[in-house]
Amino acid sequence: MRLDPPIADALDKIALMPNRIGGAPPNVYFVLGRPYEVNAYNLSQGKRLYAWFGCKSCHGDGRGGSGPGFLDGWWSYGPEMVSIFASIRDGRPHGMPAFGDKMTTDQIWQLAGYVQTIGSYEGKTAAPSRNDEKQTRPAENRAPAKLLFDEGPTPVHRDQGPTP
Amino acid sequence: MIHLRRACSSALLAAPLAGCSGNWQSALDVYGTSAISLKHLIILIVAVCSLVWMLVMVALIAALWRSRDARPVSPEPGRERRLTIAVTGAVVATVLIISTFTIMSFVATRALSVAGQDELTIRVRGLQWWWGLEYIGPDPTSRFETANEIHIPVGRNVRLKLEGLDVIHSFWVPSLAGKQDLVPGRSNELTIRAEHAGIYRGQCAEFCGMQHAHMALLVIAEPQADYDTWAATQRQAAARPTDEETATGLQTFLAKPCAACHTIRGTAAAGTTGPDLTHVGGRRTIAAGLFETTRGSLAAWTADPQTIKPGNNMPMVPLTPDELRAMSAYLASLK
Amino acid sequence: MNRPVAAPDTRDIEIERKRLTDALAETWKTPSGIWGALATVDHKIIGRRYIVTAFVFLGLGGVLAALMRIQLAQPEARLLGPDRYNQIFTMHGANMMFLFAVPVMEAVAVYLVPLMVGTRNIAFPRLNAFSYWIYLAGGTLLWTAFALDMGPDVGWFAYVPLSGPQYGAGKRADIWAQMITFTEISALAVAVELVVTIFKQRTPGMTLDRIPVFVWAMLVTSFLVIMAMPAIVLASTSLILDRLVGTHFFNPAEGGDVLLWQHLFWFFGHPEVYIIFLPAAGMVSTMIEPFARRPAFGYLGLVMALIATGILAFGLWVHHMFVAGLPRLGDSFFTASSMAIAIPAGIQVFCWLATLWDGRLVFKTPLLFIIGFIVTFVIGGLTGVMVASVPFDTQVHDTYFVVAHFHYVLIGGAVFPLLAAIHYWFPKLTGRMLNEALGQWSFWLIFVGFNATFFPMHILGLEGMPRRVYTYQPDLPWHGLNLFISLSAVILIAGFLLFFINAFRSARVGEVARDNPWDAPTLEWATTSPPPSYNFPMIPVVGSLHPLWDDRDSLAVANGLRTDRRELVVTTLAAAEPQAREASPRNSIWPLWAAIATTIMLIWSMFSPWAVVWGSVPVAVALMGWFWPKGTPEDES
Amino acid sequence: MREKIVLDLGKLPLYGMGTASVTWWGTLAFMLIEGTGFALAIAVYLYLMNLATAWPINAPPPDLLPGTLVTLVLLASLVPNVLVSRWAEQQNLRMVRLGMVIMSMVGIAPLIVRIFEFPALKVSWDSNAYGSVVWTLLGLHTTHIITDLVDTLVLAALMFTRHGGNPRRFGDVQDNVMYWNFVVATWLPIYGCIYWLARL
Repeated sequence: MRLDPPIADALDKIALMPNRIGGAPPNVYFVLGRPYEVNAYNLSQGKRLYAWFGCKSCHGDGRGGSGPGFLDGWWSYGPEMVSIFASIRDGRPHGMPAFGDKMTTDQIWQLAGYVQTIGSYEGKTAAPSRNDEKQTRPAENRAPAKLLFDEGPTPVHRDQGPTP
Repeated sequence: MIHLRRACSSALLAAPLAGCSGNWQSALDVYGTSAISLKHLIILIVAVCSLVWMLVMVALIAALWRSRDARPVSPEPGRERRLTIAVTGAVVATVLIISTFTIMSFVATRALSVAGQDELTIRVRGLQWWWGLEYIGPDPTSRFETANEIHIPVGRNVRLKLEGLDVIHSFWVPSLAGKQDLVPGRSNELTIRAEHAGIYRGQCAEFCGMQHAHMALLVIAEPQADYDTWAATQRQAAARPTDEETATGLQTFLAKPCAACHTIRGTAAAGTTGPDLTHVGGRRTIAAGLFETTRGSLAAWTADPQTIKPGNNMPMVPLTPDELRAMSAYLASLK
Repeated sequence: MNRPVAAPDTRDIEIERKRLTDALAETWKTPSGIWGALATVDHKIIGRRYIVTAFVFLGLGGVLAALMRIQLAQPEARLLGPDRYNQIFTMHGANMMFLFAVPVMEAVAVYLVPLMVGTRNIAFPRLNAFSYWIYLAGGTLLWTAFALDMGPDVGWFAYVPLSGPQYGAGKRADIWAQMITFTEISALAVAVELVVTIFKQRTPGMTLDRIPVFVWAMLVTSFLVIMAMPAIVLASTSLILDRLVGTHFFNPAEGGDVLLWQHLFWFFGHPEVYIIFLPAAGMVSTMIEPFARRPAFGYLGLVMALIATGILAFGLWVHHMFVAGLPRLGDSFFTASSMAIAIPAGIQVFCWLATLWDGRLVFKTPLLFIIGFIVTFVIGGLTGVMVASVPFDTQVHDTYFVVAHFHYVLIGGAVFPLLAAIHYWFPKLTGRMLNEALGQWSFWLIFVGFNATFFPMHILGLEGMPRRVYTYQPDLPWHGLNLFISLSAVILIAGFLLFFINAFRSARVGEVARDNPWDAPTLEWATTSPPPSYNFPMIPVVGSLHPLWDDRDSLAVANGLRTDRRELVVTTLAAAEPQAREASPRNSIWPLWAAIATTIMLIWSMFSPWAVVWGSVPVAVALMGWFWPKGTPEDES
Repeated sequence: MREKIVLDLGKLPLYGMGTASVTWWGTLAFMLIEGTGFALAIAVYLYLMNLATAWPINAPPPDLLPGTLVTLVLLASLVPNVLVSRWAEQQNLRMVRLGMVIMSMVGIAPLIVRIFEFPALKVSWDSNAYGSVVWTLLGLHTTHIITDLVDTLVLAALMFTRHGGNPRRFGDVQDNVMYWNFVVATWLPIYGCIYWLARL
């Protein structure tokens, strides 16, 4: 719940490739045991942040809108956590704003973990289940990407498939 | 103190018990119309029940005392008959008391709804772990938002529209009225009415997760004129920074993640996830009743909310000491 | 069919005593060694196991309670964080209700009911073995999860939406729900066994009006289990479905309802209280006889009160929801029914008082606990009447007043009689007496400690302290009483420790017990302490409610049962006239396999719905192994 | 304590049938448990229906055909079922063997139709609470058909072994018959709920 400031600082220092796609998270991320991918609390907090920070207005429930969707196996910048983290923190061309000044490092990681989970083809044990609201698609723990877009355009970007 | 309380409680009597309390969150220290009548009911029922218990104890002690002499044991018809009569009598008395209680309770239930016209309506939203308040007036301009501190005029009926926005919470200000749950998907209402001016503390009474223990609110009952002044202030936008420090504070607030979750009317901060901070400096407490509002407590809270209230939804935002100083000065100035 | 009709020499007619008991012992024995222990279906061994396990869970739950009291002894203490505290109070409640209180009552019944009705084993003994393994698996699951920081943190009644898919992250709520499934399977199994044992295996002559009150209480309790547990099955299943596959039972946005959970939970949850209390009341009615040295006054009234409580128990669940915003008129109906249940409770209390009044009392530890029970249970009952009143309840609901109330009912009303029962039946369980001096010490410590711990909580509740808070602020006037309570809890804990020490010590070196050390009137005292594997060398025949008091020199028995197969008498429902010499199953390892297969299926099903499909295959295989005839004499007809 | 013999049980039969059998009572107790479960599930259906402004929620009423077909098959199955019970009472091994084979097939038939019943609900379990409750009701009942079918199959196999001639097995067959009657009986209110209440 409370990330010590030095750890938060360290978690902020991701190593991105020059094209800002892919890279490596800081070592501390692995030391902590990839908490933003496997910890159910972080993922469910990520889901709340997804709603609170208005991600829905562009990305909908994950199927996209004015922004790209996450369920179709098409990751514009790759499915790695660092890429998603960088997209949220620094923004991306064509309209993705930077959230680095609106969210803390901890929150960005939580949100990144959740976003990656939406597009996952395998339901994670720790993934959140449905919300108490109108149902638009199967919840993340049931791997909606697999249910909804199994025959989607995956082959085109096989190298950037949904499972990191 | 402890001995005094024990002495009061040991007799299971409500009357001395009431004398022992004297705090601002108690079902026995009452200043609201329905809480007052509830206290009468509580005292009555507790008194009758205490009497019943004592009678049973007298019978028990007498039975134990009696048994010390050695008598023949085989049951004989005459004794069995007398016992039957005694037991039947006790059962009949039980039935009578129970029926009386049921009728009393039924009558008191009807009295729970405060009579008369509602004069003020407030939407109370329960969230993990704070209270969102929206005063609804006759016209849109008179509505305003605040959090965790309800001001009401003394002697007026105030209707609370209770909405649970995430999980179930329960609105309970014992000195004013009994509790009522805020249930997601259902709309409950509660009418309260303070007979005396005062500050009444309340607390969420339905387990709602990690920080259920720190989800308090204050109800401040004040004379109509004071209430009107307060409401007029609340409708206004936030005070503008008056000096350099508070101006820096506002800038920091807007530049940092703070503004993404909090609204300060009159500035660019328009987040809706956290409490409205337009007049946070004028509220008596922060963090849902956790601290008295001072510049120091505001700074402490902003600096490390997760240590103070673990699990709450406010993240720890890295701030330099200067930023923290400026921001707490600014927030404290939002009267 | 496959064998010749039983030759007369295999029956217990006119054979020498030693040969009879040797033959019976050979037929009914539990082989020594681990395999024998795992395969046994002896109700006494399983009952003892059940009791010991339940008391282990009591101890563990007590540790949790102690942790909570340390945390609450002072305001804003930092011993436990909110996350850990929430797990602890949830674990305490769930553990005490599902792993201690209900199982321990059924455990005592598993041990005693067959003895009290004079039969040789419980009905469906393999189901009995299965139910124990399932219970053990459920308890292990819960505590393992807690040790891994995955313990449920949603309260023992796990209200949605907090326990639902959106707010209950991770598997914590699923662990709770599935632990419920384990305990309800085991409770339902035991309930079926008890109902059938009491209906069909009563000894010849034990007509309905000659059934000991404890047995009556277990009959009513078993029906409560049968009628109430399906509600929680349905509730926990729909919760898991909501969480796992996205159903919408509790989602208001899609036509579900949050209060549906509360209705289902309390439709089970209120009878649950009587599932715990009725056996205790039955124990008191039965134990009071030897200590008052007269029959319990008002047998018919006592039995009718039990039945009336059982029926009324289903009409009160809404009194847990008085502040949820249901229509007030409906609430008033439930006020009336909740108040009405005080009447059968009153009848029993008055009958016990009349018995004590007229009796010649023997002040031994069990009687002390019975007296302590009357003192405290009446308080719990009266506060129950208080919270049954809607307006009263709006002030005390979900406060420490309610915490005090239900501890008075559950500890005062059920644990005190249970402790009396352990002291009373200990010789029958172990063959040794509990130490009387230590017993009296532990009674006084527990009685004083309990009242000093829980009585002040009434006041705290009225002073506005809500329950389930992990701390409270220093400016609230609660710290004095809280400190007092925490200190008093030390006395209570000391009392329980003394009881445990006494039990351990006496089980090994206690005074050896005679068959009937209390001069009690019921059948379990007609056999040795502890009873042999076949319970009775010859089946007793009873002609009254107090067979051992009618004739203190001799016991009427029946003969004609075979000694070479496990055989017991089936009698008619009301008149208890012999109908058949039915076989009772032999030891079998299959119940254990079935329990393991079921455990795998249930735990797996927290993670994938397909577990129900694939996981049920091994369960089916195990059940086939269980029921497939093995050609033993028991299969003859 | 001295024992005095007052009763001789030696002449009693070695097992009991019907109400003299503990298994019969046990089956009855389990039926009571499951019956309560069904009743509560139906109560949940009615509760949700009562709350909803329109019922079914966002879905057409289910197709009548598969459900009605299942109902007819189940009702028809009562005839061989009752016959098996009668043969079992007469301890007629040949006919019981035949009857158990028939009942095994009769048990499979509704399951095959049931496969088409789920899509005929025209709503998914995760669409809304209506979908959740009808799927649960149908699933719950399907579990019972499967359970009894497995029991019937095992018992049918058992009848062809050396254990088949044991009169105990006839008692088991009768309990199985009773349970199948229960499975059919519980279906009727569920059928009424799912198919007809949704059309009111």
